[in-house]
Amino acid sequence: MTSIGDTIAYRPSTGRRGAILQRQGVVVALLLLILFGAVRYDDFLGLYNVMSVLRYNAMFALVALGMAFVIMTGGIDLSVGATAALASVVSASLSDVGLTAGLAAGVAAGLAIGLLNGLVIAWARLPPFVTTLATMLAARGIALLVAGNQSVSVSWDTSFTDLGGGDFLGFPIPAWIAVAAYVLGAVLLNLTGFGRAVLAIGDNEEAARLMGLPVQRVKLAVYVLTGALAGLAGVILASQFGAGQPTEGQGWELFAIAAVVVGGTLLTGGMGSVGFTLAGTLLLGLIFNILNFENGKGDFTLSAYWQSVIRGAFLLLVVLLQNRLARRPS
Amino acid sequence: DDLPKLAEKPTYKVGFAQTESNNPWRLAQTQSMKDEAAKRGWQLVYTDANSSAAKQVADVDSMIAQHVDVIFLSPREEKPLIPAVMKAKKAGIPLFLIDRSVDANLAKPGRDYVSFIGSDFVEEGRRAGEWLIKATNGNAKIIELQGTSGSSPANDRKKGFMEAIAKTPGMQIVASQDGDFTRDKGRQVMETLLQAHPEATAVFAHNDEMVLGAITALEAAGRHPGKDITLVSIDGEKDGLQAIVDGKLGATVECNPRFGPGAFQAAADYAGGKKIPPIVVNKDHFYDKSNASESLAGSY
Amino acid sequence: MTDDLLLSMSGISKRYSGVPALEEASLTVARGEVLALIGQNGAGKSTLIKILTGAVARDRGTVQFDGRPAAFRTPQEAQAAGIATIYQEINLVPLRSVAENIFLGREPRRWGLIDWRRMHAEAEALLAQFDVVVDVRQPLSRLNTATRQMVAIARALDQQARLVVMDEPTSSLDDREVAVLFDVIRQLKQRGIGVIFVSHRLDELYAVCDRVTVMRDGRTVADQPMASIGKLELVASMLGRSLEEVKRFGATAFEEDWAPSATRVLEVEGLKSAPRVAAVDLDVREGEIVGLAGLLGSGRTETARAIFGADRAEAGTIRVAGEPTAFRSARDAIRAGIGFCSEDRKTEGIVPDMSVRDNLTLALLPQLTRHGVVDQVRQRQIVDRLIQRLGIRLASPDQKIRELSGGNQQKVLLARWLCLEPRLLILDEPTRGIDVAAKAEIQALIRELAREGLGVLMISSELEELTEGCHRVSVLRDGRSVAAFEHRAASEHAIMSAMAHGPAVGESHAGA
Amino acid sequence: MQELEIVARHRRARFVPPRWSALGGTAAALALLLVFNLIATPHFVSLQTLYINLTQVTTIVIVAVGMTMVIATGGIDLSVGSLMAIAGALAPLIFMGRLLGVGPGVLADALAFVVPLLAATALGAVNGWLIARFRIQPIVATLVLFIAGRGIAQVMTNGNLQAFHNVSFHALGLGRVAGVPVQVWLMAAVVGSATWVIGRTLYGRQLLAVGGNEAAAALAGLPVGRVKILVYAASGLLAGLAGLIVIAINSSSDANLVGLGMELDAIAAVAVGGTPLTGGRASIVGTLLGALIIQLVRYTLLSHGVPDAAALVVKAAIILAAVYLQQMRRAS
Ligand SMILES: Nc1ncnc2c1ncn2[C@@H]1O[C@H](COP(=O)(O)OP(=O)(O)OP(=O)(O)O)[C@@H](O)[C@H]1O
Ligand SMILES: Nc1ncnc2c1ncn2[C@@H]1O[C@H](COP(=O)(O)OP(=O)(O)OP(=O)(O)O)[C@@H](O)[C@H]1O
Ligand SMILES: [Mg+2]
Ligand SMILES: [Mg+2]
Repeated sequence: MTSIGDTIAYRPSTGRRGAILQRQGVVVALLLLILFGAVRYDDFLGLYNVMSVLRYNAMFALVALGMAFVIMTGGIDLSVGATAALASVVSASLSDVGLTAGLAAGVAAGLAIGLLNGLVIAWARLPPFVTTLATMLAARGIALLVAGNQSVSVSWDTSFTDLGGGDFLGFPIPAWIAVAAYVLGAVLLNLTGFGRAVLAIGDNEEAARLMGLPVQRVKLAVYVLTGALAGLAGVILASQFGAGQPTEGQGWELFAIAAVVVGGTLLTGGMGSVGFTLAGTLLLGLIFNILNFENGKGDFTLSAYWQSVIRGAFLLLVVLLQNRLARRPS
Repeated sequence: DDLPKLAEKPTYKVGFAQTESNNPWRLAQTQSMKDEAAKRGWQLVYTDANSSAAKQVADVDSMIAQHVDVIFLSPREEKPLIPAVMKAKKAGIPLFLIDRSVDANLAKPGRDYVSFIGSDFVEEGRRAGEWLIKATNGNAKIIELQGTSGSSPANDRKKGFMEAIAKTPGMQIVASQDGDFTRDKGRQVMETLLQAHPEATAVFAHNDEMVLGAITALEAAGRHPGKDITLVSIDGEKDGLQAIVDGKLGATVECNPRFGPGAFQAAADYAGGKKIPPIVVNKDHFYDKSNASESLAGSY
Repeated sequence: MTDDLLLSMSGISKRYSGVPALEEASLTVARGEVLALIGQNGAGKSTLIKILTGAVARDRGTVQFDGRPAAFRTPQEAQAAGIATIYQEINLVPLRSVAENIFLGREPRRWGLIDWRRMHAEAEALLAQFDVVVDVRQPLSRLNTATRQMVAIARALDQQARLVVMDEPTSSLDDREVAVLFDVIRQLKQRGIGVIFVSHRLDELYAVCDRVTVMRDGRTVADQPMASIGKLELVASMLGRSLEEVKRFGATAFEEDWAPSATRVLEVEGLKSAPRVAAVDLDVREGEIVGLAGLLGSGRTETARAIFGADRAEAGTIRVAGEPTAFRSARDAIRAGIGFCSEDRKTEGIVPDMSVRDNLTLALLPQLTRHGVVDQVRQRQIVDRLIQRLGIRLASPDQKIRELSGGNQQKVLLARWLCLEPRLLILDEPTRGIDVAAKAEIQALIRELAREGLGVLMISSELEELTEGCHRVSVLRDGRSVAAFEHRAASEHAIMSAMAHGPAVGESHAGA
Repeated sequence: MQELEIVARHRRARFVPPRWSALGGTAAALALLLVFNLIATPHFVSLQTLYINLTQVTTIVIVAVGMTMVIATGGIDLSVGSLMAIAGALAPLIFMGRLLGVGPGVLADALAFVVPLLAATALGAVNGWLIARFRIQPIVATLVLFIAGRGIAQVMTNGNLQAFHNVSFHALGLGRVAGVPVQVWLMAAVVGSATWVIGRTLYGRQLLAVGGNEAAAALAGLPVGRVKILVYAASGLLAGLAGLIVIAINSSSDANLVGLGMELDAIAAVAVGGTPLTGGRASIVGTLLGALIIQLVRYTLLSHGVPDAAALVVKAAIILAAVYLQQMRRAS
């Protein structure tokens, strides 16, 4: 996606100040949306709704976290949704052995796809967009083959389903997992050499290489990480819904890309934030919830079609809002 | 039993969790639910899962959060929707499954949800198979156009059809490919399969849309559907019946989408304390040239 | 010397898609020695360096470093072995902070995690050693080219290396910064560290270098003590010409003089364009070359961009041929007869994958087009004519421009504007990073064009180029016009002091 | 000047490879597939096989040509499938008289061709405008219409499948001229004119310059914004045309399905055809070959009864292999 230049851009269109404002844009939008929901719908901030929204969106948060890292290196990963589907199938097939086996198998499946992506992109130097487009097809195909074209039941006798359906300290376990992943992700990005290398590579890959950074290894690691996170999301998918679903996960990649961009990460790489990616995910995820509540209000019924139109318009609105904020003279 | 109760009220707030809205059948189903709600003056909370089982569970969650009285769920898949059924039960909301069911080993009608109202996909496939055996005197080289890989109607219709033809050795499937339940894909797949298997004498499509695509492909290849090749499919939509009237399609098994009246009545009866049978199988028609033209007007 | 040998490269060959870039090149550096590596554009200097550091794979040849055979496969390995490199194009990451750019890959840590506070403090201290005072938390992209170059130097020198390689570190530095750099090089020398120093400014080599290696067409053609060879001999050796041939033209090609006409093509008064241009007054007459001098970051480039309409002018008047103008885009300026050659050839000049032919006619194309279709016959004629006129050396006009040497790329860009027959040409650092021969050609060309009536506004950081080549020199400081000198009325010294101590107040060094 | 001639150093003339050699890998892959089919696929050698493949690939080629130009400017267009749906939904609404109130007839048919194309072009231009004016990343800007566009088409038709019998559209979908399907002529015309635009016209050069170095193009006075808006408009127009063809073949328009997943097919064709996703270069013929490869792979797998799931894996492998070969050729 990004061109690999080896000189300094004259003046990057978004400086750091711009990016920070952009990111604040997402928080402002998120708060406004929550406020809107709270005022308009009775049970919107009810415990049940909050918990189920968090439980459901944890999967997307994990996928978006991986996507954020990939995008920060200037890459992209279109295979995350299919990878999650594959992982859900694999982990479901092994769920009768137990949670650990299912979890390990699912994450390993994601890791394998990530490894393939990383090797092809970092060593064979194929463009990420095409590479992950291909592995998206491949992962989907493998998932369908492994699953025999239908959903694979998980075992309800082991603790496997606790991972997706259980609570810990009154808070959904998938949400705990997502929170932990984001904390680790933020530490990784901001407090380790690896994180800095990720940003440097996205900023100017050739320069990063000449500065002596292990570019290929970092890129490999980022795709592996993304694959593993998608795998984890797949395990949660299987565990939460009680089945490995080879056809699930379509469009997750675009959702994740949108969430990452809305979270203020530069699509060309080199600048990004872990925390605001979470805000971006919640922002986009809440839209579905809000639309369901709107239909429940009964003033009028929004068909699935109108929902698409509204979601598109909303995305445009948020992106334009960011644009205004980023351009506002100081 | 431990099924949630439903109090008698003049009006209810009911949820209808639709799977997707990308084919005429689903549209007709949604319309029927909406019409019935309007007729009874009940408030309908309508959600659309956009072909995602996971989202459908989240949709049911948001209905529970909104304290609906009854949930009608048209589950996208058998297994992944189990959590939705269980959550509704736990929240004390009676739930009816319509048109597709969930895994009977994990959730039972009359115990975990009130009842399943719908068609039997396996039976549909079987009826199509039986008709084809008769129409071809037990001798056919069949091209099968399957529904979307992994979807339960595709799996079940295939299963029923295979069961039906298993006992007749002359019935032979020469090619079987995914046509994605769509007219365009059905046409393209048919075009290609016809090149590779010009010897085919019959087509079994998992739905009418694909068979209509196949007819276009056959005609473009100079074949005469209905004369030198026998076609059978499932759904009974208007264009399908028209094709029967035109003599191109042999027969189609109805899969009626008009669930509204039956489903709402079941809920009303349930509130009134009537015993609801755990499985209510729709009476599906069978259309061939004997009855297609008279049914055309009332089809969807 | 042999026992002191730090690095020896021999028999190095490298081909790019079958075309040789290096053929049996060799090079040695002793401990505590500063080696000058020179050659024309495209001679293979940078390639040799990249092979040394593992940034590029060699086809053949051996490398001995510190007495042991070395085969670095990545810059990382070379760095670990004790080779620090400042590459030719500033290779830093612009969106990251200054401190990160210095410490990337070896960040100070505490408990395994980056210790930001220490990193910032150390970065500040390190830059202070180079007389650079900036906020190290800000992104590198906020700094001007010179300061970025100093950051790159600081990064390399902080690595405790045994060999420091500098590929044209001074091309964007002014004299003061060069002096600082040379001080540092002398210190390195004392500590027994070897240095490879590449530059096209031959004069400065004598100040620090012990020995010189000359490359031509991918081969090493000379290797001598610096003191034993004169400048003309160096040039002769670089070009592969006899001394007599070289003597026939001077160091710069600006010699005779002529009087410009009285008609003004450009008048600028009180130009203001945030954030760097505050109040600039300028004028250029037909047939006149006006130089624009100033320290790095004094706002010369931004002034040029504002005149050309590439940036917005907030205040002031710009008149072109007497007409007040307010260009809103480069298109407007081009229509009014102005051309602008940017200082950054690579990111703002060439379209790398396009042919020389299309690059050259990029701005002219609309005039070569009838009903939307490019008249290829006319295009060919014009391109051929200019290639000949400017002496651009290439295999074919259909070649991609990125395959050309820097000097020839620059000539193509000049040709891009000349074919429009402009009345005013703004040249921002037209000879930066260009070898002596190409530089002389370009300077002669500028002069010839001016004599034919073209007005030229030339930005340059080389005072010699300004004092010898311009009719007048206008000096900027902190975005303000602070002085103007008639031709040869002022010495380089006078201009320099105006650049540094003009009437404007405040310390201006080091950009941000 | 004369003195300077002395220092003129003539570089070794270098062999400049002809442009088509970059297509060698793609062409070889296609040839390999053909040979395989000649040997292994029954009934492969027939005019019918040729026409089936050509008609099936038509819409991908038409959309991919637009995509090639968009990618050449360094962008990407995810909205093509949705624009196909919108055009496909509009046409029957118009000739069946539900929109614009024109009764069935020649005028209605003409409008049914023109209006959807205009609408798709205009929406494409909006994409370009968002990208040029607000500097929104192309992938995000076109994601908006990717999501909303299909919704718009569905809202227009209420999601209903519109079946129709229309002579003009029937001709577009299934008619033949000189024995060759009309759509194939259309495809040839699109490929031909795009090749001409890229190779011969001012706009073609400007397109490549903007993709090759936007800052340089702007400083050379090129109308960068206009170039971008135009290219997305062109992509929209071609997507609209493809949408009309799809509904014409099927004699029905289904807003839910027309063009679904087309963006990925088109991008894959462009990539396999050797146009780099980084911009600055465009190979229309390469894209045609790339699309033909993908089509022939699909045909081969289908006629050999390979199940859909396995076909996905094979398709992935072919895409990777083809792009890898391209890369190798370029590097060597
Ligand atoms: N990546 C590349 N691909 C193809 N050719 C290249 C590449 N890099 C360098 N070359 C060619 O190799 C030759 C040597 O280039 P090199 O950059 O080493 O020259 P140099 O001596 O550093 O010149 P300069 O003084 O302009 O920096 C040139 O002909 C150049 O065009
Ligand atoms: N505060 C800043 N914000 C953004 N960019 C800056 C800033 N300061 C300097 N620069 C960059 O530094 C470069 C030089 O600045 P400027 O054009 O004002 O000075 P100049 O006299 O032309 O110096 P130079 O010789 O480096 O071109 C420009 O490319 C500019 O983008
Ligand atoms: Mg060099
Ligand atoms: Mg400058």
